[in-house]
Amino acid sequence: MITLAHFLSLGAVLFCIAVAGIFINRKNVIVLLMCLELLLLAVNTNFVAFSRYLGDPAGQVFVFFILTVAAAEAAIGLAILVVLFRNRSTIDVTSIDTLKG
Amino acid sequence: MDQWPLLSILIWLPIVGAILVLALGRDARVARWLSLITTLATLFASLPLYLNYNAVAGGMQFIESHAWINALKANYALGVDGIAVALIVLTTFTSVLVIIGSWGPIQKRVSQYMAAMLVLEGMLIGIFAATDALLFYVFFEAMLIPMFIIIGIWGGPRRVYATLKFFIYTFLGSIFMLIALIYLHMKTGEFSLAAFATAPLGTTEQAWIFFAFLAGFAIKVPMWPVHTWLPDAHVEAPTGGSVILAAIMLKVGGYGFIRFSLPITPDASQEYAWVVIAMSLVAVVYIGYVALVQDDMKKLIAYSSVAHMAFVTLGLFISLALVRNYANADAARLGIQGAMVQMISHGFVSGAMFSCIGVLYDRLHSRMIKDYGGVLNVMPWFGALFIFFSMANCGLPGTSGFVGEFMVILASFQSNPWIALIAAFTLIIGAAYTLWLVKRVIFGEVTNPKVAKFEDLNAREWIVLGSFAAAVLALGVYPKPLTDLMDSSVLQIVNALMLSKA
Amino acid sequence: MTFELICFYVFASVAALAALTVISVKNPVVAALSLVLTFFSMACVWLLAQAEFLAVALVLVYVGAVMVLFLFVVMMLDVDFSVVREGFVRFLPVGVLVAAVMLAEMLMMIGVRSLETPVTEDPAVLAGMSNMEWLGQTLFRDFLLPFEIAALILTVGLIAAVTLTLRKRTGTKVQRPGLQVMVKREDRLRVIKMDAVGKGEVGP
Amino acid sequence: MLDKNILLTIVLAPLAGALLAGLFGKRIGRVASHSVTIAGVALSCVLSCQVLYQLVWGGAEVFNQNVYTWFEVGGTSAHVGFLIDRLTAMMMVVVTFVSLMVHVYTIGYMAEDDGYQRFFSYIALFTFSMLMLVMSNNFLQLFFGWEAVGLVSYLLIGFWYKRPTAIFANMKAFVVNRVGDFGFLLGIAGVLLWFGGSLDYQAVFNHAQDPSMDMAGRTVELIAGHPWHVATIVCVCLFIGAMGKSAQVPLHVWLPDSMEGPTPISALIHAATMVTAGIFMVARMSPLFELSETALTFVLVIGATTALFTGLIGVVQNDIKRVVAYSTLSQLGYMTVALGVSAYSAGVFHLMTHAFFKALLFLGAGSVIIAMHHEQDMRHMGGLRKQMPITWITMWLGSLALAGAPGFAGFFSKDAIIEAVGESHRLGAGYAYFCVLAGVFITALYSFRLLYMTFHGKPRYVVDEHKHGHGHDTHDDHHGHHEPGHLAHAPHESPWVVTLPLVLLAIPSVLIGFLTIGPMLYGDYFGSAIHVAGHNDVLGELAHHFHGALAMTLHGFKQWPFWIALAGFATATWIWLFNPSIADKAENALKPVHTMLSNKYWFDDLYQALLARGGVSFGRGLWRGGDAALIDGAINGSASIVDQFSAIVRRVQSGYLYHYAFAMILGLILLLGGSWWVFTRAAV
Repeated sequence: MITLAHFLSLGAVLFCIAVAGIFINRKNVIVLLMCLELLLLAVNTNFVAFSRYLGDPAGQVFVFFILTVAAAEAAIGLAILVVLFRNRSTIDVTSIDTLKG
Repeated sequence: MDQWPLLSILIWLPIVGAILVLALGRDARVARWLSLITTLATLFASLPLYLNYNAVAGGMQFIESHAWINALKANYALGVDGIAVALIVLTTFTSVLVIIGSWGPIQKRVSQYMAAMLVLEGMLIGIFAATDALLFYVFFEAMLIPMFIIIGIWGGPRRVYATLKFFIYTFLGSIFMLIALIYLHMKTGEFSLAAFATAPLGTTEQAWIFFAFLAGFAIKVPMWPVHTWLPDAHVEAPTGGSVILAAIMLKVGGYGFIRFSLPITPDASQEYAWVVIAMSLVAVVYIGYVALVQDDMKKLIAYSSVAHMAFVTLGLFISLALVRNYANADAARLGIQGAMVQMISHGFVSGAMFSCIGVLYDRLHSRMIKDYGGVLNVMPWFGALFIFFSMANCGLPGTSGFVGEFMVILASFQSNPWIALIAAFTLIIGAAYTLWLVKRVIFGEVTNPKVAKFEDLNAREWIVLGSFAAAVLALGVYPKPLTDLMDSSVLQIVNALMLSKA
Repeated sequence: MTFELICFYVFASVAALAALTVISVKNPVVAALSLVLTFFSMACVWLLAQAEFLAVALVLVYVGAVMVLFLFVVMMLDVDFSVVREGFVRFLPVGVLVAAVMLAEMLMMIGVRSLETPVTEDPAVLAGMSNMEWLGQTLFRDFLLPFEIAALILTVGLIAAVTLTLRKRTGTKVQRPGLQVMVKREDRLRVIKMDAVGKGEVGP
Repeated sequence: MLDKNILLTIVLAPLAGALLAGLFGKRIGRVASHSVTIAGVALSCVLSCQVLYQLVWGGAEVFNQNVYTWFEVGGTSAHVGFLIDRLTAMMMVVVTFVSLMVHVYTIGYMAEDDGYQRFFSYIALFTFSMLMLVMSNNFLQLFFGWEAVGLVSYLLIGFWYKRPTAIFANMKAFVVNRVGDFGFLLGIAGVLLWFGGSLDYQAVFNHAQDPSMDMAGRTVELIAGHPWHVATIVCVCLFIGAMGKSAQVPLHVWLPDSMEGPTPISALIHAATMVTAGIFMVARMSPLFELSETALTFVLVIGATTALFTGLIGVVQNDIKRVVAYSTLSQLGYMTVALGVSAYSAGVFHLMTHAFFKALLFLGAGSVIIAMHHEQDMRHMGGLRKQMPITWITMWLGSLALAGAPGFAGFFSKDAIIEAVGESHRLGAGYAYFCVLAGVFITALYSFRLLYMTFHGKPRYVVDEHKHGHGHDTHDDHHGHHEPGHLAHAPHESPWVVTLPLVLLAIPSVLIGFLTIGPMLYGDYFGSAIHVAGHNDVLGELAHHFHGALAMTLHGFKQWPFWIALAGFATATWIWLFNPSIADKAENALKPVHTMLSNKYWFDDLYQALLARGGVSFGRGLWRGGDAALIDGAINGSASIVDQFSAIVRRVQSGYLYHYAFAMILGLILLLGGSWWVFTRAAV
């Protein structure tokens, strides 16, 4: 039988993979964005699981919203990326340090 | 007239004017004239306040009240008693002169300067008219912003230091006040000052609230030893800013003591009156000596402001001792009246003194005493007015400077002659530092060749200094209209002081 | 071990492996395609949790739209990926360590409370509705305003993305028919009065 | 019945003149300026005489009425009002008459000065202030007049505001006067507190004399365990005010320096009227002073000290105006001594006679100064009697009056004071008696020394005719002598506007004492205006021996003071008329004494070092140490502590996004670990 723990563990695994991805790909914005999507996916999985096990549709509604926001974020993120690349010919985030105090 | 929301008009008219000035004032001339018209309109709007205020009946009049923040039971509640009327008229009067005085000296970002002045005027009137503690607090804090801008943009070379010091100093004090207000709100469930005044409070509570208020208002007054922001702010502020700061903003502190400390925490005020009295007396002597050795004219006048404002706090708190310890209500009224007259008079005198220094500064761009000397040779009329205001500054009878000091000294003698003795020391030290200033700046041979090229007052400066002189003289020769205006309001305060709240 | 559980494990391991690929491969195109696989597998897992609508939406929105966008960008930009992969090895131990510690902690947290969570019936079935209807009732009744706001955010995002990438081109020439039509004689021709004879200057 | 409007006119006419001349002086010109002020003061003078006439012969009641209320707070009210009794009326006449003379005189004296209109404005303003002072019916207005005359005095001493000495002197005068006012104000506050809560003279005096109140016996413990009589406290405080204004030791230092002002105001303000305000005030407050024996003793000792020791300084002065100034100090001491032995009438009487002859002496000195082209050093004068006979004669008359030659005005008043002191049994009366008798000798000595050095002997100046036109067209304060004792022109008699006032003042200087001593001193001229307790009434004792002015004059020849004065006259004649070298020998022989006197007992140096320089360094210490170091140090210190702390914490804010992300993840790990720990414990 699938228990709540299964879903949560899967979410945790995905989340940690995404975090590790952020760490090791700290220069590549595209992969960073992908990792962000993975993080959101992990969170969404938790939402779905809890919604299912608590019988509350609000959780799934939230997933819906998160999907919306994530899609918007991906679109804007990629747009920024394009502008960035156009202006600096690189997508290395470590070189974006104008705001560093 | 009762139909008109006169107080709201007084508060918002300058602010609407400020918006107009900002919107239309791309041309400096338009900005100046528009501001002048606005302040004049406000001044005329404030006259019915004085004329229609029923001084015999006393109490709060011209009351307005609208729901503001329902969740907190905070109201947009306005009302004035005689004391507030006097201060509001002082504000509207001074504002006109400040606008006229800034006509020539301000050439940079004129519309913004004028707008800041107008907003400041509205905020100050709001402070004096608010009968709701939260509304008062909002105006009290909002007032800092235009002043901050005025000093920070049009100020002298060290303006950043001065503004930060000014802002943080005063803000720190008012934070304590806000905490006290929140506590009182928790006790009473509303923000009305009348409710605060009648709320029963234990002695410990009162003590905490009293010191919170003291922190807020003592910095504003400013009392020794939290006065050091004032000389710096004055030195860096443009002339108009200095005038408003000295003439009106300092009065907010004294007004706060009257509106908050005395009615809300009478028992604690009595218990700790000695603290305030001691601070005031130290200020009279200590600040007098410090003023004596200043090389910068503005600093000198700033320090003398501190010494003069010490008489306000002395008068207010000596009357507590008189009411409670000696049951001498007459003398207590004298003390509070003296404090009030001193506030109004100091508004005129210090405003005039700073305007005078502004006149000199416009010509030489220096505030240092040693750069001047022999000004009387080239500017006889200015010299005469300067001497006149100096005499008012050292409390010569016949000028307004005398009235308040006289009343406060008489009142404090009735509580304790030694206090009066120390307070009366101002006669000597005040004369010493003021006349020394006159001697070095006005009298003597012209030593600086630039001074020799000075021209006497122009029409604009004449209007400003002449109006101040008229006010100083009128109040000095015939103070009765002012004392009558405030008398029944003062009586109510004294009567309230007699009742213990604990 | 039921069939469902087997399915779960299969989908879950595919998703996890694909996710690992996403973060570790050199070529971002491969990474993007792996991400598609991850999403797809997760959609299947969601189906197991009877969240049919969301599972379908995930596939449509992500696999269909967002990931295509990713691929587009990746392929369009001429990125030198060897540069951006610098430090991959250097940060690998830290990343793995952090991830491992976090995973361990999370699993412990999950173990504390949720292992014994009793399995309940599908709430949508209990309510006598399909999952989509169950979700739709909530979404359009209780969350109508947030829904509208979300729609607005999407629109803003759309416009923002377009604006950001919009580029004003210089050096292009266009006709302006309106101005052409409005032109008057005076704009083109100026009649100057001058003396019939010059001041004795003769041209070369 | 006196008319309020007339009284208002008396006060306001000079004010109107002052305002016209002051505000529009440049526009209306010199002649118009002096015309309006003189018209104003003359009107006041005539009306004052009429008021005096009405009071003395017209049977008018004492006028006591308020003009308007200044403020009214609770039970305390302050008014502006007039109390006109015979004391006031006499003062009004003296003030307006001397003022009028000085106005006329000024036309000549200030003729070449740029500040002509300003000067007239000031002296008319002074007349207004002084009238407000003497005509007041309450303490507030008294204080107003008190300070207002101080202000005008300040402005007039600094009239030549380019001279460093003048602007130093005027500031000194004002500040020293302020020390007195400090006491005066506290005295007024004391009156309000202890004498019935009113500021009106009449109410206060009624309260003081009310036997049921026993004000003489009432005490207060300002220092626990030391009961002090309230009357003593109040009277000493009030008298400190008088000490400032009437230049009594140790607050006398401003008066000699005030001679920096033009001579007419030395006559008007610093001899005849303003400086006697203190005497007038104490006489006015006689009902209060009578309550306190201690305070009167204090008055007596201060007055006696002033009378003798400041006179001594006068003997060594060489500046003609300073000699007269020190003689003024000394005579003020005499008046104070009279007050101290409860002989208020005698004090006021001397005030009046002194006003005339001292104004005369000052104006005469001024006349000499004009003639000498603003040379004031007597060592460069001599033999002027031939060139300026009117000045010479009037100065002689004035000096005789000052020295107390029998029959002259000063004789009656001074003799009365000396006799009153001799009659008194008050503590300190013995010391005072010695001082006033010794003072008679000193007075004669310096008076005749002045006359001889100025008018007799050989001229000690040189007339350089070739320097003609040099420095003459510049105005007064540029009266630069290239060398002392060298004149551009030969001295000659002054114009009539100068000599006329001299003559007009000489008449009362000679006659006024003879005419008025009877009613004023021994009659009931003052009536209820001056109150003397029965056991203090020394003048009442003396009245038994008084058989008319003529008898007193004749009797005067047989008295000690006459012989002492004669001795002084003889000494002066012997030394300065016949053997001028003796003066130098005496100076060498008595070197320490001479040094002490030349340095004015080092009072100025002491004050300068202790109060002025000490005050400045004290202030600097407070400013640097208190404000800058302590208070701002604490404030800026706390700010810099925050600053330093922030500088450390700031390093965490590297600005790199991945640092923040890392921090977030670390935080997440900690949070997870922490909550796991909490949950497992809770589960157990």
